[in-house]
Amino acid sequence: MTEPVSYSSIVLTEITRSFRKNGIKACDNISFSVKNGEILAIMGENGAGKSTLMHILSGFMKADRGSLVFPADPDQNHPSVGMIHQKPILAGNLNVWENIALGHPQKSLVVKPAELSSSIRRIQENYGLALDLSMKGWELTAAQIQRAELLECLLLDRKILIFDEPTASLSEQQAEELLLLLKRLKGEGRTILYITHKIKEAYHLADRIAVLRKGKLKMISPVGEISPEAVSEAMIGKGAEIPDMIRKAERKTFSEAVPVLELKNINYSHQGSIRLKDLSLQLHAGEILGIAGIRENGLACLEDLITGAVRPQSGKILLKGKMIPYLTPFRFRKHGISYIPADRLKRGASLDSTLGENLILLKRKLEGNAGSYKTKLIQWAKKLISKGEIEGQAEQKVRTLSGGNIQKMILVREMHEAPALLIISEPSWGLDFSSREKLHYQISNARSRDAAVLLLTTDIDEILILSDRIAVLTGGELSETAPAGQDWNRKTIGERMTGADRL
Amino acid sequence: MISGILNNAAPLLLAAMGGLFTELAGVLNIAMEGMILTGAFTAILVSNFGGGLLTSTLCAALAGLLTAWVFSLTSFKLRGNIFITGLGINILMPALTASFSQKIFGNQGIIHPGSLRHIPSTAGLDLYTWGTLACTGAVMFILYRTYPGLTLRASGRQKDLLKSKGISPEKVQTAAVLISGMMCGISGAILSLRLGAYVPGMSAGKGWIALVAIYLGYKKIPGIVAACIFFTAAEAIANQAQGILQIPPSLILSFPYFFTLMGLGLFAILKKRRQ
Amino acid sequence: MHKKLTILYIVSILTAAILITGCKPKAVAKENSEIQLAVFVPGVLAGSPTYEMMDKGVRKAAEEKAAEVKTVEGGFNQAEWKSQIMALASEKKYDIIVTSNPAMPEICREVKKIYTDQSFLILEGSKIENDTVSTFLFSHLELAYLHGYFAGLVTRSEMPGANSDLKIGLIAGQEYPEMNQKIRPGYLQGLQAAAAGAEVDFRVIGNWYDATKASDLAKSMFESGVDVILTIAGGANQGVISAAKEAGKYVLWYDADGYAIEPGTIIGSGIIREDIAAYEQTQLALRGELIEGSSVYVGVREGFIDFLTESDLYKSYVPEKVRLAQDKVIKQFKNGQLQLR
Amino acid sequence: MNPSEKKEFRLPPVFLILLLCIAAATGLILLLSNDPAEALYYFFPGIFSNRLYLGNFLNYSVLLSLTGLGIIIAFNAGSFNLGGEGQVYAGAICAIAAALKFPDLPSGAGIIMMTLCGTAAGALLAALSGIMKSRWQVNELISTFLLSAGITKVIDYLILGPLSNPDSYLITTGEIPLQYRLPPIIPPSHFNLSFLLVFILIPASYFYLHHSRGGYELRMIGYNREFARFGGLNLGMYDTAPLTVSGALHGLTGAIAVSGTYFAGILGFTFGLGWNGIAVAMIASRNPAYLLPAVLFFSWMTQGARVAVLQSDLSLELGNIIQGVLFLLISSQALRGLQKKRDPL
Repeated sequence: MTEPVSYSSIVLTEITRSFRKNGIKACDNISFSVKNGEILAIMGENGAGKSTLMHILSGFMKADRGSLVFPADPDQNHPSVGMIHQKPILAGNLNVWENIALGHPQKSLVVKPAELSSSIRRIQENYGLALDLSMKGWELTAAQIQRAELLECLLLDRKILIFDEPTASLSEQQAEELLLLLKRLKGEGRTILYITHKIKEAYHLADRIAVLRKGKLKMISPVGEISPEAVSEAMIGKGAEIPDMIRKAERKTFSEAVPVLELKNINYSHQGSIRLKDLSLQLHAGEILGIAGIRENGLACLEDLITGAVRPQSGKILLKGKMIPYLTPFRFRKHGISYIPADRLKRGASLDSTLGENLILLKRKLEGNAGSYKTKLIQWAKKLISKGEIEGQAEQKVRTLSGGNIQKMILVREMHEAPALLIISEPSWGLDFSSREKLHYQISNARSRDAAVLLLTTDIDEILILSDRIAVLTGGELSETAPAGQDWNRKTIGERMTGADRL
Repeated sequence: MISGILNNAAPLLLAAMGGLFTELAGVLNIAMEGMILTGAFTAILVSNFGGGLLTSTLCAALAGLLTAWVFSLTSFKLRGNIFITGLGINILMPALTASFSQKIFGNQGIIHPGSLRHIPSTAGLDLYTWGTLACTGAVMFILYRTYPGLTLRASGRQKDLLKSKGISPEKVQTAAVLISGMMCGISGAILSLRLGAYVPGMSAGKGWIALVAIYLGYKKIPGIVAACIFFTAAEAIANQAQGILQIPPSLILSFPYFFTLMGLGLFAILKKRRQ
Repeated sequence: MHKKLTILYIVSILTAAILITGCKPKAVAKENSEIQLAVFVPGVLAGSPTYEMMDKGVRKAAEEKAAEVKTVEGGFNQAEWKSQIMALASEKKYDIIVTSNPAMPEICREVKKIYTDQSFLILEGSKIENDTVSTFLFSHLELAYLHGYFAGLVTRSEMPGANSDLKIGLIAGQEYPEMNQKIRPGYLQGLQAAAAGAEVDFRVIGNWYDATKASDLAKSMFESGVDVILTIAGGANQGVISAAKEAGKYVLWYDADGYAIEPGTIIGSGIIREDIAAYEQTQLALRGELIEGSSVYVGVREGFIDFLTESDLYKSYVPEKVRLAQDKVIKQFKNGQLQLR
Repeated sequence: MNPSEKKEFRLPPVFLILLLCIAAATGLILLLSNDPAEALYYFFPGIFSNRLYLGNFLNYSVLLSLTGLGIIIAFNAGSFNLGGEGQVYAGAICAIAAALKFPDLPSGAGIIMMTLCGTAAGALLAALSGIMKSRWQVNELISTFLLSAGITKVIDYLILGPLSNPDSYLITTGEIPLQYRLPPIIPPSHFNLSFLLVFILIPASYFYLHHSRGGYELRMIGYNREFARFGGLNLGMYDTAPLTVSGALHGLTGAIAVSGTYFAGILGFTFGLGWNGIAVAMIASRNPAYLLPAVLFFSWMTQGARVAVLQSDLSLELGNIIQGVLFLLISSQALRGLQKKRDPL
């Protein structure tokens, strides 16, 4: 692993970084180098230390120990590294070009909007990155934010680009476009570090694959010299088997009884633009209805609508046949509905409260005779912590938990009481193989217990694995609902989703 | 009448512009009151020792800056609670100026230099009002058309964003506090130089009202300008009303606050309706 | 969590204990032979000529008898005054507490109920039956009358700042009993005597320091036809002066020589001789001749209240006709023809 | 410093900051006073030197505890009550108005009536802001402040006009009947039985916030509004209720300030209780459990300054300088050496 330094664009030597709070080493003695103009896929489960390593590379964090050298760059000041974050960071009150300008090298104090916009536009045309520059940050979807970050990196002509799971929030079509773009960027001589869970993507794209596990570099090898099995073994460890991706769970025929959730002719528009058009759907007990779509194309809006965060201009929402004239999150929860939001950190968790307090949210009335509410709360939390296999203490602040554990926490909270209706949005965002497997198992289990499950996702595989019936949402319009099976496959869903993808 | 209101709104607007910097940086700046008073005192002090308008104003800005520096030091470097340190500045500065005044003039109260300095004016608006208007334009330009301005507007409460761009949020906040200190200092100078005297407590809640104006204007410059003018106009009307209406004068004093509150409420209701 | 708490509590208590025991009480009680006086200023000394005069008077008398004086400023919050006086009395080392404000007698009487040995001398205070504190009262009615009369003369005059409207102004920091019961009526009465049918525009700032607001109020009054304003607004007086100067109008200064503050703008000034009162009464007290519960009520005739007409500035800015008329009414007070109590 | 060292340093830092504040005050006194020994004596142990000072210190602590508690409760629900001043004042004036209107009730009934009226007045004022917040998303920071500033002027008017006592030269209302006054425990100070309220309300609030379901829900909203909202909590209620309780506690403070300390409404007599309440709430890190020590320390410093101003050569300004410097230092996390922190605003 010791290439001549002159060919390398990054050389890492014994990079170590531990977290003060728990003393766990997120990066443990990692050494490798990246060649000029190569795509290196960096793989690993949640909490393997990928993000920390990338933060160190981009200069966002400092390593406790070890050295980081950019041979091509005399300043050594991370200037040539650009990062496209997984959790997008962007100022909501600024519009796109202002956000891009933020990172611009500041030769002068004064911003020249015309000049800047025209150079951004040039890059847009060059790389085919369509984006309305005058949109405000808060209006952007995850995919658009990603595009904005990429534009910024290209404008600055970053030679080293780091992508942190860029396809996680993209549709199939968008993802493919992105991968093509990456190849083109490579062709221009840029070095690309690509973090991903998806083995397929890594093989499709990368020259080499590096695998991290528990902060250590497990392997780094050219793609041609290693089998996918070996990669996954390096990621998950020996002995663990990769379960069959597509679980052929028993598909029930749902009853013709009153639907648990019914939407009738919903119309919703926001600031003049129509977001949902004449949308109707029925969801019965014991089935999983998968709605595939792109977040910005109505999926996020549908999520808000069903949970009562926004109100439709017209149409009816019925729960168990009963009309709810004025749905709010409060009333929505009162009907005992479980909800796993796409936005886990804001809607799904309170980072500054304890794990116990987060777990108790839906179960505020606690039974048990002895002790105060707090002791009961801790007892209860302990039960759920062990049930959900969360690594954490009841009185630990959630902020100190890893992303995977926060996810587990939300899951066990929402699922343990066998809800009659479960709304899940983007369930496997940021999950590694095994967690994703477990989650899918839990969801199908919930169905077996006669829960009605509404699955909103951009992940076509997920839809195909889980759903009994499938519909596709594009441009605010919902397609016919059809049973999973022959009618729907990757191709048909993908086409549906992207056919209307005008962004 | 209108030029009078504009003139009166100038110190408030200037303080609010300064406060906008801190507010955008996510700092609740309640120390503005103390900074204004410090500026007012310094301006008269310098003026008393022969300083011209410009010198006095600049020294007031400097004094505001110093006050702001103490405020930022205790709030950021020592990581004090911004509310308590702000109150601390508001208690400390009037007392300090009084002690200074005692040392210099042997008098803790009103400082009244021999001659009033004439403040040139055109079209009914004096130099300071024009200055404030120019400054408002400049702030608009800085915030929307310069890189530091963009950074400031982006910072808000998202510290991660700045960190990812390699900017220290603390530095941004400190800079914002220092700028607000300077502007509050000048705001104080306007108050005292126009009057030709320093009166203890003469800021009379302007720092607070500036803060209210920032919120009332939804942290947007046109909104803040409108809020400042609205409040000043309400006060002017109340002043006039004392001479006309048969309502007890003490009661009229409450009107500007209630008018402003009603304005705030109506605006919020309209906004909600529109959604 | 709880452990931390307990320790916190213990720490606070311990710290307190250490300081109580560790800090030795200094020689608090001074030699008893020396006479100790306390001057309590209900407000602040600086910028308040009447309180300065009181302090000066007491100190002058004390110097002659080698007594020691401690001056305490109480600040503007009236609600604190009682506990401050109580605190002074509780030290039991002051032979007499001198203070000045119409509100002080009732406060001191309350305190006297607890600290019965404490003597009080209150300037500007009115007596009640079977009083326990000594009071000394100036006639604000007379002073306000003189101001009102003078203002009436000015508004009727041909002076450059005077207009045809028979309208004069009064600006107060706040409304307070003395203002509503003595100064306003006296001012109006004086005005009517000089210019029958004229009216008073009365406005309130709401505090004693917002000079900018005072200036705005004054401007608004000048615009509505007022040509002379009596201002009783503490620090905010500055605002009235600056507005008047700008508008070329006039200001009356209430209870201390104010001509030099802004020549040509301040054209009339009254005075209350608190220094003389404080000096004489303190002398009495030091000689042991101040009788508990004694009271004095004085006005122009006794020489404790005056409208200052000897100043060169007064003479140069006020036309002779006005001065003569004003002298006449002052003389009437001095020889007892007129008396308002 | 390595992590383990820091942990050992967890407890003493609070002690350190107190010592540091005391040291700063001592330093300033040495610098500013001509007779530092005397000034120091009055500033620190001075309040224990006589019954009056001690009683005043305790009495002020009682009032401050209640307003501080009000701030803490609202703050835990994510509401910042900046209108404490007006709420205390309103509570006080309503208590007085009630007492003057019905002067002939028996002692107990009268005191209860005054207390209820005061509490209701404060609660009503804050509830208004709460309703505006929950219905129209009007920022409570501003609405409480504006409402308080406005109502203060109205009350000033009431004291000057309709409620004024024509027999007094103070700007004051009439005095409340004798039987409505809480008897002092440490005469001649006004320290009275209302201190029991502190020993009931602080533990009760602590228990409520940290050991009950309602308190749990309330804190969740303070921590993360969105999370609480989608967890099915009734935000409307929690935007209104905690603010209302906060206002009620301020109103209560006003009422007992009248029945226990002032007996009449002198213009601006409750000034400072609101602001200082916020300060102690911040020092106590918004936890009722830390409130009492915070209040005692704060009250000791402020009352000490007052005694020192009265009895030594420290002037009003010097007292304020010392107090201002204490404010600048007292909440410093860096000086406390605590690593953990969360932005309060």
